[in-house]
Amino acid sequence: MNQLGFPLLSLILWLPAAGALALLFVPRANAGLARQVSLATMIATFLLSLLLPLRFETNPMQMAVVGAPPVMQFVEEVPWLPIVGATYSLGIDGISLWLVMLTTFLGPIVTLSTWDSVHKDVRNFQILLLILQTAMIGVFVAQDLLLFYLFWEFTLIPMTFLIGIWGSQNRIYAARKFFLYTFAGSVLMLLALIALHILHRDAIAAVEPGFRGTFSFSQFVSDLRAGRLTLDTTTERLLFGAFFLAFAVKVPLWPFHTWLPDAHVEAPTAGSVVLAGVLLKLGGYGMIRYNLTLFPAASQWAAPALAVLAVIGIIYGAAVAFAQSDMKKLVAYSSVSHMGFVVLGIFALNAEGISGALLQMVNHGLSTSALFLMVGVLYERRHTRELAEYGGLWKVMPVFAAFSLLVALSSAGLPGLNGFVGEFTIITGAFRSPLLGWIYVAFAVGGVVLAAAYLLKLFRSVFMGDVSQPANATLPDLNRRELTAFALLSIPIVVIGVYPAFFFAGMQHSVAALVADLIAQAAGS
Amino acid sequence: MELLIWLIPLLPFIGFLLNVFVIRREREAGLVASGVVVAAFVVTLIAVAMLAGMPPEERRIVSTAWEWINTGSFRVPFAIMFDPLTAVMALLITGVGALIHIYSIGYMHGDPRVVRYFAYLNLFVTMMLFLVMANNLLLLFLGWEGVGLCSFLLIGFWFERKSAGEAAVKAFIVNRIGDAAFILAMLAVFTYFGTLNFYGDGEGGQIGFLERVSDIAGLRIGPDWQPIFVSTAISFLLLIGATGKSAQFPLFVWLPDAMAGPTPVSALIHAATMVTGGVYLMARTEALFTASFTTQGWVAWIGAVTALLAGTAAMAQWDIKRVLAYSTVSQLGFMVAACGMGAYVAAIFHLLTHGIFKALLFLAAGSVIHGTHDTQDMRRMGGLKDAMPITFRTYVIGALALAGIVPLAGFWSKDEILAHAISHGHTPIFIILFLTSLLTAFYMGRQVALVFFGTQRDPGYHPHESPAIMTVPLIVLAVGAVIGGVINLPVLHWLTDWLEPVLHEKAGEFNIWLALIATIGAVGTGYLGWWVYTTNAARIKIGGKDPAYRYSGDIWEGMEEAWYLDRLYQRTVVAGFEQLANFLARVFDPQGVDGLVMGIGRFFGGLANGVRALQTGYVRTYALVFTVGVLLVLGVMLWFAR
Amino acid sequence: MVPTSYYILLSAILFTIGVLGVLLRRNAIVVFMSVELMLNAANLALVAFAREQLGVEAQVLVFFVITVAAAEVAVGLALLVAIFRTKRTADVDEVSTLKG
Amino acid sequence: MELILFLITAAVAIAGAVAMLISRNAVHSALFLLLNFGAIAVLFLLLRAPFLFAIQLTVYAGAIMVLFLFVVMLLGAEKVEDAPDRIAWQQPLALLLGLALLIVSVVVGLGSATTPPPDGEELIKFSDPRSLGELLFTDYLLPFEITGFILLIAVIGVVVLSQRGRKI
Repeated sequence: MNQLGFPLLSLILWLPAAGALALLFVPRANAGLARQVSLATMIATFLLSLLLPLRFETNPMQMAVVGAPPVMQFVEEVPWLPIVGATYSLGIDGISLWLVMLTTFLGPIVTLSTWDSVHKDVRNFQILLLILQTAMIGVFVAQDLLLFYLFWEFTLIPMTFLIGIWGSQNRIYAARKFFLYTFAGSVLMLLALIALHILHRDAIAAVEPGFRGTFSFSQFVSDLRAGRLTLDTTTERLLFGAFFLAFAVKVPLWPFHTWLPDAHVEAPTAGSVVLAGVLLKLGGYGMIRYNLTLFPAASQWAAPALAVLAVIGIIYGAAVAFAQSDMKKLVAYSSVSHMGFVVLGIFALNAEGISGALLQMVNHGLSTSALFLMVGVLYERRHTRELAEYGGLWKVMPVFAAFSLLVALSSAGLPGLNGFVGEFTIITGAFRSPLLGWIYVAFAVGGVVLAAAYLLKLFRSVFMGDVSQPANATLPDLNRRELTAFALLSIPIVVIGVYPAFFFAGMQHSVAALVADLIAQAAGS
Repeated sequence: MELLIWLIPLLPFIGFLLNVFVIRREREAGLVASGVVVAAFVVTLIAVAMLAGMPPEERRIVSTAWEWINTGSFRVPFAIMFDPLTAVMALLITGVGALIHIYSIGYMHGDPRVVRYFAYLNLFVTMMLFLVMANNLLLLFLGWEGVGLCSFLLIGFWFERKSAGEAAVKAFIVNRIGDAAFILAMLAVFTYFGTLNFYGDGEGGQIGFLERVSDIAGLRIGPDWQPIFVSTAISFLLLIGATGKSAQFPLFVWLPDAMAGPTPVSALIHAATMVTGGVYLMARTEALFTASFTTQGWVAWIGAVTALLAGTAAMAQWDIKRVLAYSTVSQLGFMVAACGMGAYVAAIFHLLTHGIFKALLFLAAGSVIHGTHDTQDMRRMGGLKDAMPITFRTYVIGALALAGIVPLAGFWSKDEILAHAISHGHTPIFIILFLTSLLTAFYMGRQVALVFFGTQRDPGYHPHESPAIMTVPLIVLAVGAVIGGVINLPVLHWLTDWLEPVLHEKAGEFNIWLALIATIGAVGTGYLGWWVYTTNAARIKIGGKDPAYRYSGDIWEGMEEAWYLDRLYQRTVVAGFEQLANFLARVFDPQGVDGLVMGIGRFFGGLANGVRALQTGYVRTYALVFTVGVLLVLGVMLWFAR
Repeated sequence: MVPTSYYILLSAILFTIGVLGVLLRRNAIVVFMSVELMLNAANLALVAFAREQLGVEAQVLVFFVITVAAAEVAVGLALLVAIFRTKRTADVDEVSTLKG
Repeated sequence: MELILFLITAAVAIAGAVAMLISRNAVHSALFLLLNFGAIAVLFLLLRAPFLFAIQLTVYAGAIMVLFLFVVMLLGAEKVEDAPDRIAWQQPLALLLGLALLIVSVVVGLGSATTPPPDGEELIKFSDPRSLGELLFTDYLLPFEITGFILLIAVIGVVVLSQRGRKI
């Protein structure tokens, strides 16, 4: 159903791209104007996207009937490749609503951070950022599998250039590794996509001849539920595995995470913020949207094993983060640990787990972006990321220290801030889920302790102690731009911590529908 | 009435916000901060008065502000409550808190970041009030960790000092370990009771889990070879959480180091309020603890062991604040042991009196430090009784109260715990606790002798009495220490009756013989301690060994290091984790996982090189390969055509 | 009537000899001749089947094969001459400048 | 009777091929190949394809072999293979492959030729060149023209390739 008359989602989707187009006309040398145009587009996209939660039906009329496809809102559908049955169809539901908001919210902040961090070839940098923004929003709103895959691969290109051109020392290696690693993962998904398409087309063509097959996600779901398309267990598990691998590389789940530290260390600040802020969420979103909805039986089967991987990721990420001497690597591994929580939440396969995972993705997006901004601020002033180089900055940069403390604590999961709400709901979900026992939770809670350990180590070595290095003594505190960026980020951090009900209400209906299907499938199979 | 109880935590929070965003000058910060806490104290008094007015069984006001988390079946309201137990705790927090705020104005005068100090102090009081007034475990946990955060900020207030930074981080992480167990306990409670609320919210809402503890009487969880009662599991996890926060046996190492923070902080956080959080938690959820016999045993023994261990350690300390820190750990041991034995009222009573006289001792120590230009090593003090008369007198009163001499508050509360121990047949614990009370008297006598008697060993400073703004709170607290015992005199039992609706306990009868023996013991050992350190005053050198070292040698050394527990943890747990982390970060991740990935890349590279060898350039080899191709195709055709 | 299988057998033998010629001999011209031999073997098999199936089209095909073979030989030999003029040898192994 | 004739020609053809392979002298191998082509032409006759017999003789034996002889004589490349074989493992592997190829092609060939050769009325019509002609100039007119073109291009190619001196 589309509440509004005009195609809002397409507008939000293509506005950044239009901005990129406009930037082409800006003369290359004029960096200032390029930044202004890009910032203006980003802010416009965000303001436009504010319409989404306002007009979003928290409990649409259709009840969560088991077997009905997920109820999409702001739906747009235009035939795109009829011979294959692919349609340009957009739509969001509770699951993707907040992730789209996160993307559009981070947009202006990322552009704001480029003012100081990027000095060479600013115009192209902005163009790449805008294109990346379109690609990311595309992934969340696409309701057609082919369109989804198109945007999914498309996000790689600008990101690889961002790392490859504007990165630091061995950026080429990092960019190449990032591209190949993620691409290899998602090629399997393409295979599964096509297999699903063909299986579906043959199954339906048997009934109604002349059916040319389709890629529309809701059609797949309704046919699967109605039994028109049945996958035997091995095929379903294979398809599940293929989809899962692509998302696991992106999330990054434990064994597939080695590209993340290299990509983060080499990426420019803005690149890191976008990479950590949104790109990691594509994997998580994909798992919930595609793995759980399309292959519920396989999810039930695979959940315990994947939860083990997630828990290893939590502990492993935290431990390795603790041992890092490079700030960016520390924050990168902290993302591995936090996203481990998200995957644990997803594969708890119950309402608390999944909504906790969704909220934790938004939280992680906010707090890790702030952490990377923090590292960026220090890098621009001292051009080094080594912890040993810093000390006693609390006295030199008090405002900066205050924000960093807030962000570090939110990331460590202090109650009252956003991190805790997400993590606690995930742990509750994992504890109550029939598939996972209390042992998973015991280790996950260990992860919470380790999180405090490495984040406080970061905070202590940068801000506490006396000003050992003379260079640190004269560092200027946050300038106006950095201040607004941090302030903008800390508002939702506190708001989600104190009043998450608003966010949970948004995702309530879709998660309930998803969980109902999962239970029905589990009971059925 | 509901509006009123919301005011209690909100007032300090407003003070916090003002200090953070509005106030810049030191004078205003001090006044606003203290004023706000005093106001909170007054409001608490009014609330208590109104509560007293209500009939005993209805003495509970529950007020929900908004729906905090509501996803799926997991509903947690942001709700506070006010019942007799909370009232008593709130009185202690705001009362002692107000005095400490006033004292801080004087103590922290001239510190460059004093505005931020008062902001943290106000935030601490807010969080502590949330902790005691929460109506569900999650909000209690919010206060719990909030208090941990404030202790991190306040211990690390003078972050220039390396020791302060490390102590702050250590405190937070050790607390976090306890909190991890606390989270698990919350999960178990939620799974087996469906709600985290202590009590129903009045309007027929779901009744809290404390009223339905009987539901889980028979349930067992855990592996089938060793099934444990659900109630045991939950209460044991809560116990671990409490040991983390109230610095009991396994997790007490952070408290002595926390003395690196300013002294009023140690008085407020590490004597009166935060560390009592664990005891309050056990008292609040006593229904769970009494339901499982095994955990009660554990609680009692942990308390007793901590008391003894910390008592011995306190005897051998040189730093004036570390003595009091170990003494706090020891007294907390008393309270936890009391909870373990089911004497919750006695525990709360001791908590209150201890809160008063320990805060007094810390503040007096602070004024000693303030007067001697920040010297904390007792070996450099001595003979300060003439220079600082008020501090000396209040200090002695505090010391006597702690030692448990008859008229003073300490005696009554400690005696009640010991009486309960005997009457309920916990003789081994009684012996340990009795022995510890003697040790307590000894080290207080020692401290008084070292600090105030003899001659001033270090001429480097000339001591002066603290200004009025510091001594007035001392006097008020001293009065409190003297008359504190009246709260729950053996005959009157005000506190027992007051807490009856919450803790449902009957008053134990007064054991005269025990009282006599305890007092004689305390006076004796106290005098012994004082006598040893005044006669041997000459032998104490700055930086030298304790005169008692000649008799006991290594034992004394062991006691000073609190039986090397801290070093044990440092070497095993912390160092072990660092090695593991380094191994994973330096070896396993780059070579192992990454190696695997890059390995695949290299493997295909090798394969490609192999194939390249075929390109010899001779036409005939190509022809050869060509023929092989033809053969293969034919072979396949044959294979399928057969 | 001679059964077709005999012809096929014969053409197989001739074809193999042609292949051996290509693989073994180093003289470019002999290699060329072997290729022509292989072509003829193929033609033979083709015609044998044509007779069996009475398919006149096969003959048309053979006709075309022969004409194209002629064109091919012409160009091939021209190449050979050009190479010979520059390298002064007809040995196949000498010509390995395009080494991989 | 026809069988005997077939056997003789087959033997001649194989002998010619083998001799072409073995002979050191390029000219001898060319002549042996000529013999082979003659044998194949006779086989075409046995297979009732007289027109092809004629074409084989005139085009293949006549034109192509003459061209070969001409080029061999021109280049004087009779004695070429004196240097030892450069690639050591070429010889044995080639023989092995040849053998394998033989076996495989024989098996494939025998497998397919199943129906017995027909005779009588259709066979006569089949062997009549008129039917070939009709087909060639009706259905296959276009390929016929194309082959014409190919020949033309071949000629131009040869002329261009044998340019002396002028750089293309």
